[in-house]
Amino acid sequence: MKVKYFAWVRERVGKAEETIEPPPTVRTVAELIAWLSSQSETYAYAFEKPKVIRAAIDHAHVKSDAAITGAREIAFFPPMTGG
Amino acid sequence: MKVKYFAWVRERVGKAEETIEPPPTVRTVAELIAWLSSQSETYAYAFEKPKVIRAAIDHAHVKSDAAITGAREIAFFPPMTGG
Amino acid sequence: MTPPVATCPVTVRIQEDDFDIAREIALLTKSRTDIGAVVSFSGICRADEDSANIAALTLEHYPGMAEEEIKRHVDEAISRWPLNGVTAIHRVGRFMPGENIVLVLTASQHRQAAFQAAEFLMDYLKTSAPFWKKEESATGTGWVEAQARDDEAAARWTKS
Amino acid sequence: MTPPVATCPVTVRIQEDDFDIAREIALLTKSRTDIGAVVSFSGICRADEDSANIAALTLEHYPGMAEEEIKRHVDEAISRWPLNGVTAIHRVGRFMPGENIVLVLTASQHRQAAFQAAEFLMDYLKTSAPFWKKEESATGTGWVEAQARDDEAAARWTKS
Repeated sequence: MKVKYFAWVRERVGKAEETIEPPPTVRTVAELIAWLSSQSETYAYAFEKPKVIRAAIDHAHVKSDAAITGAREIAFFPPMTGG
Repeated sequence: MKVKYFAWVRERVGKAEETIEPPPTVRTVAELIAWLSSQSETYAYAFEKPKVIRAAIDHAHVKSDAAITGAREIAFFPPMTGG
Repeated sequence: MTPPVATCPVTVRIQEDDFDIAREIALLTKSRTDIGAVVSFSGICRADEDSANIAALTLEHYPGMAEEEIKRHVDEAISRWPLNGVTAIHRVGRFMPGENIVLVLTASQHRQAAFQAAEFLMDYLKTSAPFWKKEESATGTGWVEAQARDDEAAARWTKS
Repeated sequence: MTPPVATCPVTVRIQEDDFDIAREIALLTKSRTDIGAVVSFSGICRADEDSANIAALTLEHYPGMAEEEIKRHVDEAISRWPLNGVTAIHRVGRFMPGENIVLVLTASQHRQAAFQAAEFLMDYLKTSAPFWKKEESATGTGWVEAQARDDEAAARWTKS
């Protein structure tokens, strides 16, 4: 699945998007954040405060317990500050 | 004192303004309306529903019990419908 | 330390000519960098006022008092909200459906103040500023009656 | 007799270029006589965001999702209020103090619907549309933090 990062999450991860293949035991957004954080110090730093991170699946806001099954695109970003 | 009329009050009175000299017993806006109404059928018709009529003394909205003493200009008009 | 007092230029005009919203906003905001929000309200002559088919609308006002009454409410708005500029323009004369009638502009650092002040001013323009509308329709000509809902809208700003 | 369904054209754009409020209002209202009220909100880059002295602001967005998220809230606004037109334009890129950032226009028969829909849309643009601001100031560069007051403003529209 494709993962996108925005704002300071993007800066901390060091890239705007990538394609990942998490193991099938990773079923929710929270589990995906935990799995990414276990992969390297870079991800651990980007996701060090998981409660602050917002997520969207296929362009719709989701909560951290949302299932990632079938997602084409998952995005991680800080709270929005537009307008 | 100068009296001004607006909207349908003006149309009913048949003039936009005039100078009147009510007797000294006429002390309030309500008394002025009653006195004018006693002067002719034209005024009686214009003020037939005194509760609907709004008044201003020297450009400030007033209630019907407001004193008219010292007023330079008194205006009568229906409820406002601008904006 | 007390914050610096923001300058709040006020423009109140009653005129027959149309207004230019872009020009009025530019006058309010140009060479300023303390304004974060500008709300504009434009009131337009509608064809279907209360289901009657309006051919034209004539607006009469009380010269002198109209300007003073609007300015009083602008001052009240400035005392209630941190505003950086207010413009209120009310046209008088005869209007066809689609024509502009009234413009209120409010500028502030933050959007809530700008929105609330604009609503407050419009509610008072409707119920307290000495203007009267006369409608011309297929069924004749008549003065527009004041709406209870406008009095209710104005009443919600009364301090208890 | 059911009232005729008002057409409500919707424009949602994300762009680097500035917008022209007068042009956008004209597009929304031209050759229509059923609109009585147009509210516009423009959000402008301020120099004094939270007391730091802003030299410039960079706005980043999530292409695709940003448009969809705004459209979802416009649809929600249309379902809540009798609107005759909505325009929402959000700029992205780098802005200097005084420059326009966002425009929301709402048109309706009556002013309350136009005011409320514009406030609703701005509250959701602030808290829900995927845009992020980065500030450049004398003390450095940093991402703007979300404001609790914006979440509270958006929460008041939640149906209970």
